[in-house]
Amino acid sequence: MQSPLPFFPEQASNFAGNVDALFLFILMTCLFFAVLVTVLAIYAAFKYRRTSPGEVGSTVHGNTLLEVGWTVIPLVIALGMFSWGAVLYVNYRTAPKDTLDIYVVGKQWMWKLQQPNGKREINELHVPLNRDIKLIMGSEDVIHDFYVPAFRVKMDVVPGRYNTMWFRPTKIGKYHFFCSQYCGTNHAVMGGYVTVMDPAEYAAWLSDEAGNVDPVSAGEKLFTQLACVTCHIGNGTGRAPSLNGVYGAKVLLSDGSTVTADDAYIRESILQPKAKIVAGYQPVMPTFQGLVSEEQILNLTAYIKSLQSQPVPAKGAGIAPASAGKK
Amino acid sequence: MADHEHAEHTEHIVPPRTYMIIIFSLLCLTAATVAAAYVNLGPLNIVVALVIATMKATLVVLFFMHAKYSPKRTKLVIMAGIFWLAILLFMTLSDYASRVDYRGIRYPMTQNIALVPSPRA
Amino acid sequence: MHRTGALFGQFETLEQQKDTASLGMWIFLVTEVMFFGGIMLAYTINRHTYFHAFAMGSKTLSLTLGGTNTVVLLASSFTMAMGVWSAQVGKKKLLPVFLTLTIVLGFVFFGIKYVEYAQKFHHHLVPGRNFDITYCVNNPTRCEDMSAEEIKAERVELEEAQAADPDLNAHAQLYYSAYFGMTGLHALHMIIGAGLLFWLLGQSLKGRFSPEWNTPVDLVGLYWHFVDIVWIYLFPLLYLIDRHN
Amino acid sequence: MSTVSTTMGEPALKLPEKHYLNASYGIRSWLLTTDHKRIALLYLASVTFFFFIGGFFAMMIRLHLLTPSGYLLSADTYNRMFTMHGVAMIFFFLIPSIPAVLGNFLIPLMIGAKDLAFPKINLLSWYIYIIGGCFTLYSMVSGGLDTGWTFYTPLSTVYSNSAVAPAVVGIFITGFSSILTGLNFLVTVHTMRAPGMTWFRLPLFVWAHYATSVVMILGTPVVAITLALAAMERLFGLGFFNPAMGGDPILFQHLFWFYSHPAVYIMILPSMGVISELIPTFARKKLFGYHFVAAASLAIAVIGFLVWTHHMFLTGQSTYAALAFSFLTFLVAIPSAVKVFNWTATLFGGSISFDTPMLYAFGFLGLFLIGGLTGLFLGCLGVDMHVHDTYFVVAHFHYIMVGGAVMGYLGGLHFWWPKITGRMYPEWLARIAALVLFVGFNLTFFPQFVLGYLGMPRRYHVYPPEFQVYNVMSTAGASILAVGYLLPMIYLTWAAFYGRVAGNNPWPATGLEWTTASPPPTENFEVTPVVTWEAYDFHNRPELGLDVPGTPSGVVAPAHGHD
Repeated sequence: MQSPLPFFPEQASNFAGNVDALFLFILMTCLFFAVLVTVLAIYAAFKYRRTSPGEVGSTVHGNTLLEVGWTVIPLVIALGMFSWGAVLYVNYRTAPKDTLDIYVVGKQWMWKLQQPNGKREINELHVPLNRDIKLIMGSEDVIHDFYVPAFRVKMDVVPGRYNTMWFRPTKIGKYHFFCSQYCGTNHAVMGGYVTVMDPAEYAAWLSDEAGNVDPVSAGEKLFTQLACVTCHIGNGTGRAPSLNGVYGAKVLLSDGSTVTADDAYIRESILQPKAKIVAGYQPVMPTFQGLVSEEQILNLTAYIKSLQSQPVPAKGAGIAPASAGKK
Repeated sequence: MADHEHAEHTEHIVPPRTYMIIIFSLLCLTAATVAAAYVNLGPLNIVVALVIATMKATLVVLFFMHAKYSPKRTKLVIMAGIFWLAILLFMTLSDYASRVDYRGIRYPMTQNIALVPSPRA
Repeated sequence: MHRTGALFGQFETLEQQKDTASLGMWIFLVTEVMFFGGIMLAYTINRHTYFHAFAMGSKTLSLTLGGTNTVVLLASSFTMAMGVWSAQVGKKKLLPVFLTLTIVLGFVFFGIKYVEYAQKFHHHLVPGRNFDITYCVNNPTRCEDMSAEEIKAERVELEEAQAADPDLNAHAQLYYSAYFGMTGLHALHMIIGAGLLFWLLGQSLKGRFSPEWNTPVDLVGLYWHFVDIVWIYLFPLLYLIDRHN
Repeated sequence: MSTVSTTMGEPALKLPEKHYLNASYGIRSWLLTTDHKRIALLYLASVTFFFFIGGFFAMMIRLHLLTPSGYLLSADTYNRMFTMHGVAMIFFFLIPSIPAVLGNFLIPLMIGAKDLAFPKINLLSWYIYIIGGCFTLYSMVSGGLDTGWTFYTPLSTVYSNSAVAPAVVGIFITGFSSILTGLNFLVTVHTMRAPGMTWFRLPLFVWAHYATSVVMILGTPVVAITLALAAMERLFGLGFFNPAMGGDPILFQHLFWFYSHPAVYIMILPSMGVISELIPTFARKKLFGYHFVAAASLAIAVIGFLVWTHHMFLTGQSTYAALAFSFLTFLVAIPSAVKVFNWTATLFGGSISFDTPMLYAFGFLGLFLIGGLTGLFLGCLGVDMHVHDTYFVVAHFHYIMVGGAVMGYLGGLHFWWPKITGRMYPEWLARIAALVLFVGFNLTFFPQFVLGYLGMPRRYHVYPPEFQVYNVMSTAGASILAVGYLLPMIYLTWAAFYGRVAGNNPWPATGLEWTTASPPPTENFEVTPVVTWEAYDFHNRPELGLDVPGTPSGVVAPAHGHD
């Protein structure tokens, strides 16, 4: 999809083209001055290099006209850059009238989003093409920042107040969004995808009730909703073991014994997490007794089962090595 | 040495009489500020309080601290301090004074927070 | 660097030395202005935002104690100025007297401040888990230092404030944070000043200061007056927010 | 190593018999010294220590980011690494580096004074720095620090589980060291100048430090109170910014950046001062537009205080305030541009040599150019929407602070090393190190501009795989850079003891500091010098032994010509 050395991210919103154009304008102006100074300096360095040890330079030491010139000309250019940027920014900070409002809540370390009809998503945002979208954002704890590089927009999400941002997606596709204000341990994994859909598809998606989804995706959703994902990170860097490939495998416990990760073990681990602790991990997981229904446990199990095919990280998986001591 | 312009400056000794007049004025101004606080002047209360406080501070700086008799350079330092304090206060306040959120509500923007449908529920 | 009499080695003349010291002190005082400026800014914004909470907090302070402290501090500034004068004109007996007076007045200030702080702790008015702006109104027996009228007046004020700001208990903590932060930092400066005064007193008793060389007295005087100025602002900002209701 | 031996059959130079280094011996004579030159060396040792601590953290960060899912460090460890890298480098290396080492050593020498105005306060400032440093080191070993060097609330005051309090206290304390240094410089420049040393005869190094000191004394107290307030929130549960009590976390950012933006100028202005010394010396020509460069330093110091919310364009500050601050940000770019133009113009008509300090000056020019110009992208509201809080910012400020400040610092160290130690460093090794640094630096940080524009946010311990190629480049560059920093440390230390004796004025240069012995005596000058010449005037200084056209030429070769 992308060249091996990409330079620009995709342009997928009304702002993207403008920001890129302004960026290129400043880039070209700066390049001009940078090349000018560099060429002059290199030229002077060779032209006026010292030829004898006692040589001195000329007595020229200033030129007021030159000084005024190189103060005023950059000033004028700088004000040009300022004005263009200001117009773009004011446009960005002033949302148009008829927007589709989506509420966004950031918390350590996940995004909760809510469509106008109440449909909720976690770390996923679906928006229709060519519609002005306004995000109304709040934070439950620290400062976060909602950033979509393909849209060229971001805005901090500050506790105690509501910040807004707007954009109009102009290209169908799936784009990364990130948290770009440092917010603690898992700042880097606090992101997801914006899916820009055809309006008709979006309408269909919006009215699609959560009830008739398959257990795997329901489980996946729960897995994020219950914040399991913040500790059970796929690549094994979390506070809890990665669940990739764990289903059906043998797990090494902290007392040295092993156990097969079957449905019963997963159920027990959700409801009584402290009963069997995986070797090398702290008993930090809270119990979900009373918080999840039996149906939800089934969905979660189905999801964990689906991770069987995922690559097992070298470290942090909790799966017993073939040679692990059997009791 | 450097800055010869100050070399001829000789120490000015403020007589005790001046100090007595100043302390008396300071005490009067203190009484005035307390009295003013009991009068309802609306938003002007804080203005009056600050004006009186500034008058008191000026008296202390000029006479107790001898700034009135100090070289120009000292006065420059004082003015620089006041100027930078003003930068800090007023430029920051300019943000707060002009902050408006998407509902047209000014800072602190937490009013009527319940109007926003909470996705947390 | 060697010292020749009162002249330190890096200087050429006493005049230059005195000039330098005084400039240094004034620049230091400017940094102090900026230091207090930061907390003043936080105070200004929070007070503007939560005026009712700040007004309520201000009313729980004792104007008598605060006013007395203002007078005490102004008086100490006066005695300090007189101390500087004594040094300048060479009244070697008078200087220790004025310095002692200044120290005594400083300690009177600390004493009154202590009474005020203790009262705030007693009344659950220190920000944190136990903070309760309604504590005295709800537990009049526990606030035995307040008369029935005072409690009654506070109840009225509290009801008005709560009507204006339903989240009063949270916002009032901002007031008390500003109160403890500002008066605490001010007191810290006073403690440093008192330490310097003790040192000056010791030196003056040894007769170290003369009309030719009294720079330390002058500089400590400048510092002490600055601390006074801070209080000149703190007093109306903390004690006199909304007294007329 | 010592291939650069005395040439042309000159008699070998000797160190003066008595100088500040051998004036007295023993640990007490160093720890209780009030000699600004010795205090400068104490600072040199301590900032170097913190530089290598910060450098170690930087290497860990770069190694970790070699792969998208970063197997080297856990998330928490990574966050501690980048935070402590920032804290060590900014508060304990960059801010004190040039002022407290070179400034401390040179300002009295340059203005013809016996010492700074307040020698004891100078020593005190070093002790304060060390105490603050100990607190911060304690926080690093007792749980680390994971708030980012910016300490944004409420993460730092309420949510972080790391040792925030000791670090904040440490930085608070160190701030006073910076204040005292600035105060000392200001007063010294005002009252301690030698006869004839008028304001407009001052070297631009002194002007730059004057401007820096203004920033130090006016800005540092604000960050001190800000951190004090944050510490009160964290330790005593008071509330100033805490949103749970209705406070505004953005207020913390206002107060923090009121200092921390001008702090960037604390780091870069002294470096500009060094460059303003190097270029005239190695071009043997008066600096072009002396008055304008001096005024530019002051303008940067003043306007630099009016731009701080450009770090906060996307925090939800008011649109109007953002416009005003963006406008002022573009204004502050102008004096920097004026300086660059004047430096370049100085080269024309000069007699340019390529000694190591000059290579650093050229390096500075190139890197500062890129760093400064990329600041325009960030100051521009429309582009900042996209690149704010991405690697673009990281690349930009490293170009300014490492490319600018550190290149200037190293250039200055090489230039004045013969004055500080009396001995010359190995020239060719130094030139190679300068080139290695330049290449390594660009390879490390240039790819980060691209990463930033592609949208990689800062402070990520894992990242999407499409960003990997640039991260690999950056890490490769960082390893070259590490070599580039180790080399000068090794050969400068070696040269301090075994280098060739340099003589009083080996370059030759025009400053007052070069008229005294190398190393200088404790009182700096045998007799108080009287200044009769303008700064950087090579033509009316016969004692430099240069071939000035129109005067009887070539009397003697320069005091110690090499190359």
